[in-house]
Amino acid sequence: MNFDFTDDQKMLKETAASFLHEHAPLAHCRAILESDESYSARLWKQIAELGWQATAIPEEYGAAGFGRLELAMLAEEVGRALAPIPFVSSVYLATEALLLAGSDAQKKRWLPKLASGDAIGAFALAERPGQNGYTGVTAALDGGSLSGVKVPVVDGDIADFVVVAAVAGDGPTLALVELPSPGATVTRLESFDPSRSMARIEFSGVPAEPLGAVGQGRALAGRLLDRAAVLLAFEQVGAATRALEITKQYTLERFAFGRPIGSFQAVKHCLADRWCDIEIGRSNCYYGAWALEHDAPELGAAACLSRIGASEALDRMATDMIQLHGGVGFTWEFDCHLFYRRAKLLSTMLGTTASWKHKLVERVSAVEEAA
Amino acid sequence: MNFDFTDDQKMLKETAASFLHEHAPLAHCRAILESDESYSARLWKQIAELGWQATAIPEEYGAAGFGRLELAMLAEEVGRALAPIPFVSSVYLATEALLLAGSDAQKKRWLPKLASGDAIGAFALAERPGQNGYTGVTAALDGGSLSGVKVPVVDGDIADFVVVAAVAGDGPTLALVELPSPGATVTRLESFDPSRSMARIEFSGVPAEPLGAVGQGRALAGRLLDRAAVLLAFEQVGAATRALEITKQYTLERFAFGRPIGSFQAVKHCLADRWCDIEIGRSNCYYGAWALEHDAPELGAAACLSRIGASEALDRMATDMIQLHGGVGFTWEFDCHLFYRRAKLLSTMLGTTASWKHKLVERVSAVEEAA
Amino acid sequence: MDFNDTPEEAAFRKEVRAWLEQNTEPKNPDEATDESSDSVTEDDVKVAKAWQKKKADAGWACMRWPKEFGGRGATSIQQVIWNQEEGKRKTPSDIFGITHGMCGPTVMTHGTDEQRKQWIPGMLTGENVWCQLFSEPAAGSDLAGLRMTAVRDGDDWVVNGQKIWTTGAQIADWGILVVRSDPNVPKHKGLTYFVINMHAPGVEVRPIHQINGGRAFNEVFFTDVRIPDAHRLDDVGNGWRVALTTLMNERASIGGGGGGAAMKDLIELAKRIEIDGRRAIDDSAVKERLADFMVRARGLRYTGLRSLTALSHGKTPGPEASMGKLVGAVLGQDMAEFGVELQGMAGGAYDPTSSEDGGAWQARFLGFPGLRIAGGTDEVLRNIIAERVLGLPPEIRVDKTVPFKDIPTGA
Amino acid sequence: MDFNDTPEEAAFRKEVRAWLEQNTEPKNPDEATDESSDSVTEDDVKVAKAWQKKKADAGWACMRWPKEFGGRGATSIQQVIWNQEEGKRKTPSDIFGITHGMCGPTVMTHGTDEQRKQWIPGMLTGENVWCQLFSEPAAGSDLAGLRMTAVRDGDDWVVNGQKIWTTGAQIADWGILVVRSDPNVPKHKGLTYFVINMHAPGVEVRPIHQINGGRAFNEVFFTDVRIPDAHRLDDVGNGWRVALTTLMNERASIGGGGGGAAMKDLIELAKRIEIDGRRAIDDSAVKERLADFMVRARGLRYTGLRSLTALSHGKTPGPEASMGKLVGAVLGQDMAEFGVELQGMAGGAYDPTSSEDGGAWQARFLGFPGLRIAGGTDEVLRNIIAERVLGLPPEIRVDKTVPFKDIPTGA
Repeated sequence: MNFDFTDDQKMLKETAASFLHEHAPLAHCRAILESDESYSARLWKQIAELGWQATAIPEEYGAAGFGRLELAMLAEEVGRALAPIPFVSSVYLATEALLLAGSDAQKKRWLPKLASGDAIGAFALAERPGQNGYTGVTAALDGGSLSGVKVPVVDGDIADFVVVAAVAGDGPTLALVELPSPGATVTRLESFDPSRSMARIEFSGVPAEPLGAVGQGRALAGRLLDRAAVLLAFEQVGAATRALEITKQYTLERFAFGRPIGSFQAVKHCLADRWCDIEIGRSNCYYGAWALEHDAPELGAAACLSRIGASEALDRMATDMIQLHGGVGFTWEFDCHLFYRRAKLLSTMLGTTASWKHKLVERVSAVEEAA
Repeated sequence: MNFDFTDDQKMLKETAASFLHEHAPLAHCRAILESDESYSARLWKQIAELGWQATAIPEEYGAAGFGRLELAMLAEEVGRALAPIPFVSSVYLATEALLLAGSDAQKKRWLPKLASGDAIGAFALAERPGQNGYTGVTAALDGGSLSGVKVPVVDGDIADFVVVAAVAGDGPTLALVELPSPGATVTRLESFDPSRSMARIEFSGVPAEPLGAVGQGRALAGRLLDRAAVLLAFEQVGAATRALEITKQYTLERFAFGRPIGSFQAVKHCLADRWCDIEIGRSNCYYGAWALEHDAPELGAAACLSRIGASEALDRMATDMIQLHGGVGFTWEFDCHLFYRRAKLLSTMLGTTASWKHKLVERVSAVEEAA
Repeated sequence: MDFNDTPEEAAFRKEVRAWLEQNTEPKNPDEATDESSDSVTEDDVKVAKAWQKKKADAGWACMRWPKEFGGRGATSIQQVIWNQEEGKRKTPSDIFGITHGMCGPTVMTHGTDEQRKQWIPGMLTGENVWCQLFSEPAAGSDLAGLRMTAVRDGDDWVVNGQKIWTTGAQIADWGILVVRSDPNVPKHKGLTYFVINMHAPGVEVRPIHQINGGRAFNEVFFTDVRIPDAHRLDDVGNGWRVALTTLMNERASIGGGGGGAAMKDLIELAKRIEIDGRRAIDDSAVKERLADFMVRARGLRYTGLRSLTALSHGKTPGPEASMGKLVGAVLGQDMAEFGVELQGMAGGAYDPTSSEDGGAWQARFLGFPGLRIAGGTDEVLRNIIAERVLGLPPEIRVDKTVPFKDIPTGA
Repeated sequence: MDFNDTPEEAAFRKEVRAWLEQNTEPKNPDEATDESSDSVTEDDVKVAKAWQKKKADAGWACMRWPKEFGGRGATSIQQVIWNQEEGKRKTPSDIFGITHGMCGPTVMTHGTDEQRKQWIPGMLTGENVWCQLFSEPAAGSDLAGLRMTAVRDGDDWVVNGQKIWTTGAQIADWGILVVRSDPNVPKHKGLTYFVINMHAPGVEVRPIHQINGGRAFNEVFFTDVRIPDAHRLDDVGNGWRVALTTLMNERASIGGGGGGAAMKDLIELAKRIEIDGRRAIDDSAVKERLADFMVRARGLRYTGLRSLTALSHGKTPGPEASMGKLVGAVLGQDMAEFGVELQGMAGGAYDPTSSEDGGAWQARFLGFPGLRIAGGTDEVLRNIIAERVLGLPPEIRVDKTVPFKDIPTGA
């Protein structure tokens, strides 16, 4: 029994933590949020130098050749820092899509650039509010040409290429599109969390090639979302843990009625519940990481468990963070809203918690593998 | 604006409260629960003398000719007392069924006896676990003869007649069946709340006549359940209020760490939330009572609102009642389990809270009458 | 039990309607209610003051106030009828809520005759807008822990310190102010209550930037501001008692939030959004969430009607206001969050061009956390309900009997 | 990160399995787990004692105990491996949980050499069953508020009073007991800890009738029961410190509840039940409830695996046990309630002939309220997590420094 990360993996995590502590304090997230910048190009470059984007990319593409467990450790720290970078889009989604389904040529073309941080990739699925998966996709891939509108595409305004969920003659098919491209119109959208950008992309006969087998787009997108969900869940757990720490500290320092507010049961019990949520989420994430690393048949269920546990832990923690800070928690100057915004962006961007709950039961009930 | 009961109605309620305080303390509920008796025949007779069963029956059938508002006031007190009597089955269901759909002959035959408490009626819908409405009914009414199995039928073991949800050649049809009858086999079942009895009834070609129009059974049952739901909701609010009072008193008297446990925020906030639930439930019940009394088009939605609000208020209060009593709350000798049992019996017997939530949204969304 | 006016109420409503129809336009029912409570412009203030003057001239201003103060000694239900009818008309934004709801009653109850004469008429006619200066950075839920000081200097008091969360400070002419005049006695005993001229030298108002971008509240800084002793309300050291008078009215006036208009919008949204090719509203989990919201929203509405009935019968409503605020604010946040979630993967966008209802759900989701705090946090309200409604014992207090300066502050 | 044994663990597991396969039958996997924890019969006791003797003779009993006390100085992970393997076999019901989990370690830590020699061997070989006599009617969550008295009389102590919630008192030969030996000092200082012979005159055991019909707990009454001073553990007045040793082990041993077997049953139920002609499990609201349960149940299971890993690495697990108990008991009650509700209008029946799974969901729904209280209420566990894990300050205490007899009791 070894249901834990190795000492090396933990060391990597600690190194990442110190780096981000120094180079990406919450003030950095805030700076991007308050600026017109879509992301922190400086931080993106710095972590590229550390090889973070390359973590799960095989050595043959000039990368580190670590695995998903190492990536999960980094994800947790990226989450803790609310790092204003396209890590989810480029690393968990675009890179994984290429690893999962890319042709040799596609891999050779993009993986080295992704590994070095010179290219940013994104994943474009949704076309209208309400979507949580492939159903509803109408973007058409026809003879190497893509038409349709994708909205919102997280990090779409800064992406060098996009993996697009489309429909070809033979059925759902993922398409790879380079940006900028003639016929592709990218419009930046307001984001609920302006430290993470998003765009509307209109494709009008844009050159595109299939990524993975034609007709297999739905299945591939499903697998891709599962993989990204596990890694993103570590980000969420990281962010929730940080929010809990900040809130706890505040309740120790804030006095009312002659005592720290952290001595009132209403506050204590709330934080105890949030701690339980986070630990439940974290433990499910460990299972997700195990399934991801081993590409185990349990990954389908494990991804759901990680995603649901982590999304709920962070959504609740971010909400209670404001509440337990009282009035100042509602001010722009305090960091609570950074967490509140990020929480909702993350818990919706790969599909809502409810949609993952549906998936979980459908999958578990299908394999009769229940408790 | 007069969104309240009249002074006369409140007076009736107070009189009922004193009567039940004297004649139906919780010990009486417990006595029936611990005995082999299905209900308190003594209490049933006493309230018949006071005319309670006759409250909403018109004067022409020898009854009081009050209305549903008076009945709602009594229901709240019956709920407070956890009275071990078939009030729901006989008064809200069987009597209302006759008033709603009975022929002159049926009314003349049964209403006077119902009014005097000499007859007990019941309503039989479910045939198997999972049912919350007419769907799934297979009991067949064919040429004056009924066949099928109904389980569970609350108060079915003590009923003099049963209104049975059945299917005739022309569609869903309610049937009126007298008990005992040749071919009707009544078997008492264990109840989750043994102070309220239930039975399995097997009908094998039992003489039966339609109640209301043939083919209209589903619509009639729906209207009947709505009417009963409002009245039962008052019972639930009454029981929840009593449970809150008892629990509050306990937390004032029980000391731990040198102070009453009711001074701890965990306890105070829990009880404050339950009080809010109950008041939300009560206010929705008022609306239900108004709609019921005026047979308003809003009754469909109002019944759902009353039912949901009251069921949730009592279910939660009964659960927290045990929790806040601590260890003794889990002992047979304390009254907490009387509330816990009754709560679950009541919140399932007309269909679960979830099923009423579905109905509410379907109805509101159908009439575009939303907020 | 019915929803109709009594004959007297109906007659009064008719009279109100007639006047309003002559003096206002009807409101467009489809117009979205602005729940972001953003700051008002100078023009808004002018228009609002003119409308108040017009009402005062016609005898409709502050109707419940006694006739001697310019009111008409109306009943509570009459005031409610006025509000209902005025609410149906297009009228300027209300900037006098605090002036009339809190400041007026406090001056009337605790002021001298002279003070009443000085200030009440200007409130009534809309000449002056007032604000309430109570909360401080270190005194929120624990209001009596406030630290801003007042020191006697001849016929004046000199006040120094800071207030926060002051609605309308930037447009106010006068303010009601509680300060610590004696730190050597227990906290509730060392407070004194003043009326302060917001245009006095040394008063500086800075808007607070909220997480939802709004600036409805202010910080107010006081540097050696002089207040004549004649502007003190009630005795020195009696400030807490006066403040309670003010607070009694506050929570009632902040009220519900949540329900109403948003419920209708949410149902519409659930009809419009498709989940896997089906309308969201046909999904049973969506139904259960919507039903839960409806039960709470309607429960609050009918609780309000029960209060109205009590008013109509001349009774004082009970502690429902605390429940309305507690349940309503949480409900509003829950509904907003659900409105965001219904949008699925697009929930994280907050763009007028791509988000449903122009981003209104995201806006509400950013706004409601504030409503769960302003005017009493959830936790304070649960304490109030537990103690005042249910009669449970207060918290153990370590700060009630020691001199204020000795109370632990963590600093 | 993998779920496999290390080579050493695998070797040990093989050894364990070999012995168990020789000495026991495999368990029928479909056999329902009895969660009602009802009382055991005299025959059960005999069989359980014989099984314990057999294990002891083969060197498998109390493996983690030091060799000097008859154990084998095994690691924690070895004990877990034993438990896992034993759990797969058909074995007598475990009546020694408290004996070995709490009483043994306490005697070992605080007993004299003589006391250890007197009591430890009988625990190990199954000759004696022990029980724990701590809680009192007026001392539950506030255990240190206990009132049962001990008065010195020559070489004996005379104890009087009542204990409650004593599991297994009716079958116990010995008990560990905390009593108040001095009411004139603060509550935590006036306690003394004894070992008591449950067959001594004056000890009377009465089963407690639970709301679910079970009788797993007892009240124990003591009337002038004499305990030799030689049976005192540790110093007079040092009882609280000894009790803490015992308690440290209790919460871990009560553990999760909730998840596991019931989850599988609930999914099966949702597949079997039809809602409006469709399988319940195809209803999205049902899915969301089930998924919520799964996330909690699995989260607890994987938290357990993380603890096991820590054990396997020779570390002491953290405060996960409190979380397991808190989350697990609430989860169990939620799942039970949902199992009842899935049955719709039939939920209120509790009859083996008509209820799903023979009424098991109703039975669980009646049983879990007890699990949310026994071994620390939800509220106590949240305090423990807040204080010991998060480092938040303890409650303000009014009872820590005054003499016990002066603490308010409400009586």
